[in-house]
Amino acid sequence: MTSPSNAQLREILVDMVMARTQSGRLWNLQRQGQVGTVAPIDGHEATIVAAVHALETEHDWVAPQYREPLALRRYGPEILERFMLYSLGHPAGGHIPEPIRVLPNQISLGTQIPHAVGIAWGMTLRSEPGVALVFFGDGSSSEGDFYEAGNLAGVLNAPVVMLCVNNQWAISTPVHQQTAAESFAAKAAGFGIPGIKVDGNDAAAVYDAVDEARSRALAGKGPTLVEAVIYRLGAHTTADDPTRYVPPEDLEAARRNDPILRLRSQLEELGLWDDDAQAATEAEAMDLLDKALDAAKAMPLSPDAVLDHCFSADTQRLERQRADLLEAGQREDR
Amino acid sequence: MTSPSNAQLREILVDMVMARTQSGRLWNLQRQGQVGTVAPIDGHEATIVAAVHALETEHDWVAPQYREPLALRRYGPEILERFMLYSLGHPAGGHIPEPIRVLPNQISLGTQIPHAVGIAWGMTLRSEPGVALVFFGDGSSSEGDFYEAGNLAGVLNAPVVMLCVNNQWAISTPVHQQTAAESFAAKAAGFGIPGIKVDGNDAAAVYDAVDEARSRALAGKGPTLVEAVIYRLGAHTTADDPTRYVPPEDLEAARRNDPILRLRSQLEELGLWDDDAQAATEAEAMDLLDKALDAAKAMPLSPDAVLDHCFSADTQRLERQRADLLEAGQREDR
Amino acid sequence: MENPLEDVATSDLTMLQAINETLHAEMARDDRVVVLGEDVARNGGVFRATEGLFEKFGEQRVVDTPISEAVIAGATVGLAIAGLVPVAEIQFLGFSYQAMHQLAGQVARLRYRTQGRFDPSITIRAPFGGGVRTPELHSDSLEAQFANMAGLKIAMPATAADAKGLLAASIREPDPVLFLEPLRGYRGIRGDVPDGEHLVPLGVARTAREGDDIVIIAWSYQVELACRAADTLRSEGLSVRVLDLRTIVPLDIEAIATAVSHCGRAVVVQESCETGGFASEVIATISDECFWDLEAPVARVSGYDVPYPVGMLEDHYVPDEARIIAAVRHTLELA
Amino acid sequence: MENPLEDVATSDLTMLQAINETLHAEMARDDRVVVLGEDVARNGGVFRATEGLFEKFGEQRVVDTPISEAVIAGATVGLAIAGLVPVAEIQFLGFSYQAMHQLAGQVARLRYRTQGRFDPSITIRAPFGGGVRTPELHSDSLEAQFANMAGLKIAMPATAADAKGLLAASIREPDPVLFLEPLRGYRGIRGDVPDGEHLVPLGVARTAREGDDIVIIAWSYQVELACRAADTLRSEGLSVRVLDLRTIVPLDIEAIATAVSHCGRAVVVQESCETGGFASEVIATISDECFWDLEAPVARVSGYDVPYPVGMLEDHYVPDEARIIAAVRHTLELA
Ligand SMILES: Cc1ncc(C[n+]2csc(CCOP(=O)(O)OP(=O)(O)O)c2C)c(N)n1
Ligand SMILES: Cc1ncc(C[n+]2csc(CCOP(=O)(O)OP(=O)(O)O)c2C)c(N)n1
Ligand SMILES: [Mg+2]
Ligand SMILES: [Mg+2]
Repeated sequence: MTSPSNAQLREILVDMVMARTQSGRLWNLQRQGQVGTVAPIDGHEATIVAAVHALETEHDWVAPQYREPLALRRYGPEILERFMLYSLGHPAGGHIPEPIRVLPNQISLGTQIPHAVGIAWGMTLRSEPGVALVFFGDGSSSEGDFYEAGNLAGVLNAPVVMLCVNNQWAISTPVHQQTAAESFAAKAAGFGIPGIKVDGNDAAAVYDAVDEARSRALAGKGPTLVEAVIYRLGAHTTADDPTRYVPPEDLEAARRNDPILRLRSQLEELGLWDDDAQAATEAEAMDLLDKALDAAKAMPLSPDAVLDHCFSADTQRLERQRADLLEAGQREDR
Repeated sequence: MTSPSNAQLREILVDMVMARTQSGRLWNLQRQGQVGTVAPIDGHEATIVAAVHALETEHDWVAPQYREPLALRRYGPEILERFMLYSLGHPAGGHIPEPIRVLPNQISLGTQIPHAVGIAWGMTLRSEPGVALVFFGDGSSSEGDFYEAGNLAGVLNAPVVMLCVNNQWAISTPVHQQTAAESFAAKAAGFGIPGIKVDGNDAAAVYDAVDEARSRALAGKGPTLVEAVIYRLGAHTTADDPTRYVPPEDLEAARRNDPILRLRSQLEELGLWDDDAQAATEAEAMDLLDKALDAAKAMPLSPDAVLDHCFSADTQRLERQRADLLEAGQREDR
Repeated sequence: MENPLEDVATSDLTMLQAINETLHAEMARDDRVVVLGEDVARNGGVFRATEGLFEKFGEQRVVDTPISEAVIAGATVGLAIAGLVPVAEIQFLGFSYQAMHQLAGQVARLRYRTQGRFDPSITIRAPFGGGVRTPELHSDSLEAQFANMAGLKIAMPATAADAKGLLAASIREPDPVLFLEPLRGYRGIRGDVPDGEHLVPLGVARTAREGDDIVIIAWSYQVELACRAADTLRSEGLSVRVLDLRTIVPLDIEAIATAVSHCGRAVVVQESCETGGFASEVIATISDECFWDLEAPVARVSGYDVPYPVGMLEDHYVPDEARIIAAVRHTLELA
Repeated sequence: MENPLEDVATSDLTMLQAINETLHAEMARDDRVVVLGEDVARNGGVFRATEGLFEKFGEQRVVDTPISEAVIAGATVGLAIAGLVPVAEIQFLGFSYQAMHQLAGQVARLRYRTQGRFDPSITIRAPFGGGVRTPELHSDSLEAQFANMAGLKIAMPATAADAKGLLAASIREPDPVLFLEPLRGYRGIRGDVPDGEHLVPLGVARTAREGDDIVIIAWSYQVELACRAADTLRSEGLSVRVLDLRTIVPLDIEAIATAVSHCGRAVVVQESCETGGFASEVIATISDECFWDLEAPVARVSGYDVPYPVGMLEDHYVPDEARIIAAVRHTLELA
């Protein structure tokens, strides 16, 4: 097991600050009607960024839920570019280009966990030296897919890291109504695999846990379930009003434990971060986001793109529908 | 916790012997083409019978998988009568009459577990003093329904007893390919409920475990997962050829541990059982089965019964279909 | 059975308000009614359909479940067996796929399997339908798939009054009902809703517009679009009838036959993809019942045969007034 | 693309043998092909469809899974992403309900969601269909439900040769294919199967019987019944065409239109319940394509609108030759 170096921790903080800055900007853009629903990242940065920094991007796959994209910068600038397309509702937002080993957002909760197990299994069949890391929420852990996938991963000894991002809430449902289990890590016993619970606001701890899980997986020792305990600092999404259900005192306490403040002060003490670094990173984040958004807005889209990529080639029915659709367009143009 | 008295153990043995005898007879009847697929009970008798003897039939519900019916005699002779109808493929086989608190067989693996949780939950809402006992196999435990139901039961603290009948096989799949978990009882940790592993060939141990789980549930302490470890002594069903996959030496060892032999010798030592008792019980079992089968065969059935009980009353479409069906019947009669 | 709205006191409500009020009324009326689902209690549902129920009826009868659609549906079976009247919410119809084995295999078959021993008095509510730029699987129209699962009734109201009348009837119905609520209708459809008791029987279609030249057959939000199209065409002198199916199971075959026989021409509108959509069933039914009265083929206006698309493509996918009008004109022009 | 059977060496095989041989051949041909499912390895499948694969290709490529249909389907998505070509078995189609969220929401949408980044080269095999007295949910014909889930192709062979040709094509296809095997056909259908490479393209219907008076449109085992009916009626001097759809998605619309336009009359046979069955889609398609050529309404012969029934009632539910013949006669008699 290797702990992250200070240089790595600094890279992690950069990505964390970028993610939070961009998430806040997107929130505002949503309010202005410029992008679709946004799921803010506040509070999740250390867990997602540090986990991904423990991976080898060339070999390791990431299967996100939906809150992660802004924190997956390490996999390349294309992630942000595609996420802006996604946020606009452009179909190309789902196409993360080769050879980037990141799946697009998953809306159907828990369904990406079997995919990750399948990828991990497939990599062993092809003797590829990688793992699949799958993110899912405390809420998603209640879906049958989580359990079926964890159980299969255990039986197959698949090189998968199952990372439960326990932000204490699933929309309005608190963890104690999600499960009576002692922890989400405790669910690993049902799969016969190790379960580790870490402080998800501690970037180094998350890095270590994922790094260890990854090493185990690569050594042929199978899957690990990691629970990262954090707190959702924002709303569930732009469509949600958390004041209806989040106790203000809990939120206050959680804010004092903000993962960014924590890593910042640690790096500030080491002289690796300061207000200028913060401001510069925020400015760059805004700039990157605006550029990506502009590029996304400039991406062309023809109406009949709605019919593309359903199948590898149009069926007779799709040919007829394409003709219909183009005709309807012409009617409107008239 | 109350252990079963000797008198109770004797009643349990009677039901066990009846079940095995009738199961063997049904197997032969299937071979003669008289009844449909049969799932033999051999090896499961102690677990099922003893579990049911720990219940109060007036209040407690039983949700079986499909191997149990012959061992549910304690709930009344109607169970056998209906099971004969079921074995013939008569629709009335699914109708276990009021007020018997037993659900019909469930073919879709694991789906009865959520039902049992719903029943248990419903009983608490209605302040009824009962529990729901649900049987399911080691194989069925891999379905999402098992986990989702167990997790919900934990959250709701529902008075349900989840009894995993671990007979080591799911058709041809051995338990180590079903899960890497240390045991099926270990899966209880994922639900935050107690998990107990018992020797399912030991009727008293099963009785005690279910009795304890039931008491806990009635005391408002919530669900329990009980794993009863046994061995499937017969084929999966009449459609299966276990010689393709069951190691003969394992089967031999399991036969030496036959739950009926075990309880018999215990009761024989106490002077409560002998060859005559055995022969008389077997004879009665055969007699009951034959009578129930004859009654089932005499049960009338009209062709358009196929349309009954889909809805509480025929829809316009069903009215048309009923007319069609009767017309088709008339064509054939001509 | 249906109250003519003229004779009763009414309130102007959105469809969402009508649903919420009906849930309140039915829970007050029958204490066996329990509401369960994701975020239905303290949060009052992500669309506020269950708002206030938790405060009024308490945590025993209004229950937030874990995110487990299969066990939400599966538990309703057990609750019904135990004598309760469950009203479950699937947060979006697209996530009923997670519960399909319980819905199709269990909820729909409890009565048949037990030959009437148990009444599956189960209502499953779910929002669905497009036009509001939701993420994937939130908009999908899956009614045709459910219609092929014998044993389920399927209510798809198009007005606020019907939302009340059909929901009350669904909850009181001894058969399981899938009650589908159009997302665009929650706030986008409003109208007079009878105060007090109001029941609309399942299986009785409604004539939303009178007309003689052609009939548009629709259900749920598409009735709204069909009415707009009919009104537009009326101003051009065309007499367009609109038939609102209200429930697709039971299907009011007689109402369809009467309308189509009268008009001789028909258009069916649905939001689902074309292949295997419920419009096909309507067309097959028309062919069975009144082929000889048809003066032209029945047109279908549908989504296309692709998954429900992302936001920027939605408007090219979802049938709109223009496409309906084009189909009506086309059908009227045919020899 | 299709070999005329006269020119090639053939063997007389049951449909089951054809499927088993094809799995052997495709696994030998492409080492990316992996087989997964319940009891597919050492047991060779509960019907022996995968017999011998485990022995020949080993435990890496032929894998018994836990009883978890959702993850069987879900893992195929991951395997395909990782560059494998998964061929999964769902032990009975009725248990695909447990996997519906993965099949409809994931397998079917991987290409669309990723706009072509990944090829979902996934084949899901499942036996289904009645007539063999199976327990509940083993017989259900769910093809219409899948046909409404855009993104899935659906192959339903009716002959042993097509079982081979369509299965080989399905496995090599870059789109996901649901490959449905009729239980009654496993041993009940046999015939000449070309030795060696034999591919039948997805989306091309087959004329199983030539004829001019009327066409019976069917798929899977119902083609067998339709052919028997056609042969019986031929002996009475009627010329009955039989069109075997082979795949319902893609649907060979042109072949349907040609056959119906030629004959002017048609009967569609399906085993699923009537409402929302795929026959409705065929009828709607006929209405779209050749309404003016129709001389009578297209008849449907279907199961009824109830869950697939228990053994003693099965024969009253499943369409048989007599019901098909009656529908043909009736349709021919109509003015
Ligand atoms: C299968 C499914 N059910 C329900 C939903 C609706 N839904 C969207 S997000 C959400 C809560 C998820 O909670 P969690 O997994 O903890 O993730 P978080 O939002 O907290 O990051 C729900 C219920 C969904 N998207 N998919
Ligand atoms: C959902 C579902 N998947 C698959 C099957 C097919 N099947 C019938 S029995 C069985 C094995 C069940 O094993 P287990 O639960 O251990 O019960 P046992 O037969 O050993 O008593 C399988 C796979 C089914 N009936 N239902
Ligand atoms: Mg959460
Ligand atoms: Mg077993």
